[in-house]
Amino acid sequence: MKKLAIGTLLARLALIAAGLSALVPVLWTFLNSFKNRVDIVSAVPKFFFTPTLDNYLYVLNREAVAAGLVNSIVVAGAAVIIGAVLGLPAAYALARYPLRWGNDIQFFVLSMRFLPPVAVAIPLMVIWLQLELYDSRIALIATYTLLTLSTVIWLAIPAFKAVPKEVEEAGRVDGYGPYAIFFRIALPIAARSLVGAIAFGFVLVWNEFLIALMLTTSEAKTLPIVASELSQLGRDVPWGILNASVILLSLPPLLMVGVLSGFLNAAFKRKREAA
Amino acid sequence: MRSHKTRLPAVFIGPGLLVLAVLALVPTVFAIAISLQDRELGQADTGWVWFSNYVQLFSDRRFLNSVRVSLVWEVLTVSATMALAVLMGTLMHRCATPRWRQVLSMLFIVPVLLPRVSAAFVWKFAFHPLFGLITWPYKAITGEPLDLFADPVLALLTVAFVDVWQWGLFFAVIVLKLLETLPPQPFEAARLDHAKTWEVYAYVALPMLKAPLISLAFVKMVESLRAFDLIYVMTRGGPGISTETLDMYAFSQGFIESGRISYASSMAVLMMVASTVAFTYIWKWTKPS
Amino acid sequence: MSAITSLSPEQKMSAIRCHHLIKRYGETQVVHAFDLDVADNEFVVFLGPSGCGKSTILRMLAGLEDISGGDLHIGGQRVNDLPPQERGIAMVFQNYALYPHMTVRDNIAFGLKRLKVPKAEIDSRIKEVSDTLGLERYLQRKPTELSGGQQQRVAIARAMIKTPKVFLFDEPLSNLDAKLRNHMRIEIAKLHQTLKTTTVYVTHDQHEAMTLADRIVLLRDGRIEQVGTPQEIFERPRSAFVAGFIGTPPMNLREMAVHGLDGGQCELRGGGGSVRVDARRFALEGRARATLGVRPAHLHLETAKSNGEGFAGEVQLIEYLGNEVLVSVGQGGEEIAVLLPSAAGPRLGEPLRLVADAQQVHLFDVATGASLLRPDAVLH
Amino acid sequence: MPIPHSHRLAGLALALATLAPAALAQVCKEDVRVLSQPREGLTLLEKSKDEFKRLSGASFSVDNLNENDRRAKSRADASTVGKYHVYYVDEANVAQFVQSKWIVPLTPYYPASYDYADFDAGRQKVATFAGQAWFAPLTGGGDLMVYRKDLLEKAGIKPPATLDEFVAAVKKLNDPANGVYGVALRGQRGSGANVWRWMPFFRGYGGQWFDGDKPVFNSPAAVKATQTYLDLFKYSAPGTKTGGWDESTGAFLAGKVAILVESTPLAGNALDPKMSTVVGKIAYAVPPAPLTGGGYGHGLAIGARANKTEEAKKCAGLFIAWATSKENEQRRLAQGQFGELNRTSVLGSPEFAKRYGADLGKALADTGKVTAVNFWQDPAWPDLGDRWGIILEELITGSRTDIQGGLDELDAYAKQLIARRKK
Repeated sequence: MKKLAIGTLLARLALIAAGLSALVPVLWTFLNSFKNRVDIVSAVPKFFFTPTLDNYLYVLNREAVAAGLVNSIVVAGAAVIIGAVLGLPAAYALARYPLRWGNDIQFFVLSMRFLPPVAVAIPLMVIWLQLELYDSRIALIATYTLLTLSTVIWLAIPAFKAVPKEVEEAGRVDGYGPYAIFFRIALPIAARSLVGAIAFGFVLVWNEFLIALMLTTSEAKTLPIVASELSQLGRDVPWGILNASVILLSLPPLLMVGVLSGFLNAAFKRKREAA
Repeated sequence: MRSHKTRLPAVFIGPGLLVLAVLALVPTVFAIAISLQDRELGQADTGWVWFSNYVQLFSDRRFLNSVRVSLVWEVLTVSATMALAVLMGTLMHRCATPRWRQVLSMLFIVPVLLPRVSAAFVWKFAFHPLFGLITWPYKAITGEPLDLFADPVLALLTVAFVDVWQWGLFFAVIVLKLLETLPPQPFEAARLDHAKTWEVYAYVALPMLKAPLISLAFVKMVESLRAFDLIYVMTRGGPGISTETLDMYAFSQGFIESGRISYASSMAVLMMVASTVAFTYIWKWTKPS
Repeated sequence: MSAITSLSPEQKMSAIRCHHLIKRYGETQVVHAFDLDVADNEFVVFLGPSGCGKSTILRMLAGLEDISGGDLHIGGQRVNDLPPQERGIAMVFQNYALYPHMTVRDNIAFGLKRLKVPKAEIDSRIKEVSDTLGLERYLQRKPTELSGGQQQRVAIARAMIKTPKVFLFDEPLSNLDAKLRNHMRIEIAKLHQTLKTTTVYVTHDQHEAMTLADRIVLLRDGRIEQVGTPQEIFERPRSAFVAGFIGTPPMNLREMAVHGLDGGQCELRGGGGSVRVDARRFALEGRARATLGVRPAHLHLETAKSNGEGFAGEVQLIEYLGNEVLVSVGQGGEEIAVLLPSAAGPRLGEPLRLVADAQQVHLFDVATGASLLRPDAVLH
Repeated sequence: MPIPHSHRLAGLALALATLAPAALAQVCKEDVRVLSQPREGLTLLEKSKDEFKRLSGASFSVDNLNENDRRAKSRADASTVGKYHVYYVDEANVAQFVQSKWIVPLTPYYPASYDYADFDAGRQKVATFAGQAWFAPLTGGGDLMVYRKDLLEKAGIKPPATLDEFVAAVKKLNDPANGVYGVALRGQRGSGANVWRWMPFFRGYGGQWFDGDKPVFNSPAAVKATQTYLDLFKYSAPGTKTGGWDESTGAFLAGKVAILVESTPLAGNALDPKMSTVVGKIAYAVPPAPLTGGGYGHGLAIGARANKTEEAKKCAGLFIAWATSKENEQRRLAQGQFGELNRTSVLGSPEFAKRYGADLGKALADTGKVTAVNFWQDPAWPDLGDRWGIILEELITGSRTDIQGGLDELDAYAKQLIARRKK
């Protein structure tokens, strides 16, 4: 009994350590974002200091950051909306209607994820240059639609499959056509999971780096690019500012922790009930 | 199952599939075409050189190195992620109360949601030889700064650590949820058979989860292809070329060092072919149905 | 069936006629030339083991499944190609199939809204229906906040409110616990008495079928095995399959050799037992073997006058049922079940001799399972 | 892009409000977009945005990237869409930018009143290619040997005048136990990083890059230079193996390095108490013989693609002139931004002498004599230099040891470069 208790204790310590590892670096960055440079560049890490909002004020007033923020919101928002508008109906049809090529289409959608981003970005760069759309939000939105669309379809299929078929049949008996059933029954019932799927798509695009790096130079730069540019400043690295912009960049995805953790719970609860 | 032929599937799938196909196939065709030319950024004149880029690749030391680094990276991150996920997931399942599971699950999702750029920066700063939180104890004890990024092997391990930190903890949550879907009876039966706790997991629980765990590993294999962000921010492929993966080298050739986008594209095409073939094969193999 | 003559022409419009209905999935045929007439006001139950095609046929009636062949008429109109809403049917699903994102009121009103029924009328009909089913208090709740029985009532309300020509029930009670199931079954029966709407009801539970049905359609592997009133099905099973499927505890079936005796009698022998039957009741001409069917209730302990016939064996198992015990009596690997009064108090291992009530035995063809009972034979 | 637009409106409003310099205020129609690397002088400029707005009618915004990224990004931008009006170019890529027609000659658009001739002659030389001036310098210079007087005296060592003496001094002064390292070098990859510090050895030992189109750098001089450089790295401060200018000078300014050869701005930084902990303990001299000084110059040039009209080019020219004007250099001097002073009128001013003393002036004058163009003056130089930078980084961090093999590889790469160009 005693041995078991020690084992449990060690296991709990390991879990707590892992939990802290998830949190502490982020918190540390958060703390640093309120520090003056002297407090960051110190030989011994400082936990107590006089906080300052200067870093945030600087970052938010900086045109590049503000422009990056606007670009990120517009680009990620538009790509997610297009992905959802095109992807949710497609996912529904794939989930509900037995199609001859259904499995192949699903695999094709999944295989979008196999494409290395470099392999997509290089030709797209040439294409957008020829269309004179290089370094524009439109080009980035179109490119990101590839990501959001495939992600939304892939994650929404199981969500639609989880809607009881009989409920839709009840809708048919109640006199509704296939489109009305999608909009008035399947969509609202699956809404909660679908929000999770869409949120995943958003996080994916918001965090995307390589494609944005290759398809923008100035006007359409997204926030990750701006942040990475700040982080690569060799000379007199503006650490405080950098920490602040990293926090700013990470905030929207982190706000979705709740949504996504709910999505996971729902996804596995389904499985449990099905089992 | 539908008594009345509806055009809904075509109407619903058509546009999305068309957009996907255009967005995926056009660049693919272009990528192949570009790789057969000798395009360089800023040079208007291009001609067809057919397979000369590909031939050149195989005598390019950096290309061969980057293939090796990419393979090492795949194996390292996938296996370490799965090991961490199974370990942490099992520990949570065995030793944590439901409330703690909830809290830890929330915490463990945080790293994967962080933009990779942020994660890379956060850890790069934590590992900074002079101001880092992690390297500080070493510095305080030995008096020497610890520069992990100056050592070829340590640099790769450090970047891989960040990747495993992001995905391993996230997968641990999924492993936990999977364990929670298992019926309790086999656990109870094994315990009645006097199996030790770890034996229950090793011989009963995890084998029951074989299929979803393989799927998880598959997802990680696909995601490990996206090492670029971490490496770009943390090491730029250095020191030397010891952390230069394929995508990093392709990007370098296309954008950082020279503007040889055709050469870069030939690498990208090889990478695309290799990953598509490999993943299609693995996918069909793991999903026999 | 003669009863329908007294109904008004409008009500007569709700008869169902299935002519050679066929269902195919690709190469496999799951329903084979299904023929059935359901009269107006009739309560018909489709009964059969799972996979017999009963739900498929119901869904074909509803318009949820394509009809691969044959004709389906509802109310005199051929409806093969009509969508569900134009067939004048309403359906209650096994797992209720309530719209989880709507309140109970909206669930019930959803179909009427589609029909653009004026709001005032919707409200009055909801009131009426919810009064009938005792749902007034729950109208503003979501289905997930209701118990299983309440959800089932909502599902019935949703069907009722459309005043359909035909009610279709797809195993509506199988998700409920035993007590609630009894209760709801009685409610459905009462509802039918009040509304008199033509009803087709699918179940795998013979008890539901026997208690609810005007007629039972017993299905097996996509074919009709027997159609008849519950009594007909129980007393005159057309096949060994029907005989074995209907009745609890199930009928004993045993293959035996046929030996002709004097005086219009036959003796069946086999497995260390024998029974004498009236040869005139059965079509036994030229048969060497037949399958004997005898219900456990139609066996009794040997008495003085039972001249040597019967089944001997030892008590292998006793199941206590209350007033009665179900006793398995066996010899040489073959067992026969018998219901005995608890008071008889048999003990394990005790040797017994059982005699069948000759008027109650059934004989079936060994190969086809068809009943050998002559149609004119009198039953007791 | 709503932001520049709103600024444009703001600029317009401001111009209307002040009315006075209305004639000049028409020069710029839109904000000037600058791609640069961090320069204190440019950061200081941002405080004077209003002044530029009054002058030109528009504002400006600067995107900063570190040196390697700035080079990569400016080339990527210039060769594709060219969205930046002003590029920060340097001695190493000016040839590439000129030949690719990514920038236009500066002189026609540089208002005469700003007096281009006032810039240091050496820097003008670096900014000139094919007989024309292409950029206005922001920084530049050569190398200085900077050392800790106190440490050398304590050890009884004369300031080394030759490379042999330098190596000996470094070995002797190296004392990690007390937190002092002999030297600080640059290990980080890049034609402007490790290669930059390596080149004085290479050229000092007599190495040459090319003979016409034929690469000749694969020579004993290169091997010897590399060997010496690697040997010295044993005594280099921690963090410099993958570090560049910041790490190397940072270690010196923190008092951890005894002696080093670095670009001239270090001298000024070492005198600045805001940055330096070794003020008053240092001295300067010319780099030990036979090291040559790495002559360099960085500055602002007019982008060809973003400035489609003559007017736009004039606007960019005005910005460059204003940014490198005498007034702004004086502001930098007042802030102690020694490294970013380029005008003779400022370098020779009494304020400069008062602030930095006569020593520094003399050292700068002396080192001017050994300052040389160490790199290969060719558009393909960044490509070749960066390739060598990677190989050198591998040698320094120990992931490869074969110097000759590295040079052979570079030789093969150079031949490819030449072959591609001939095509």
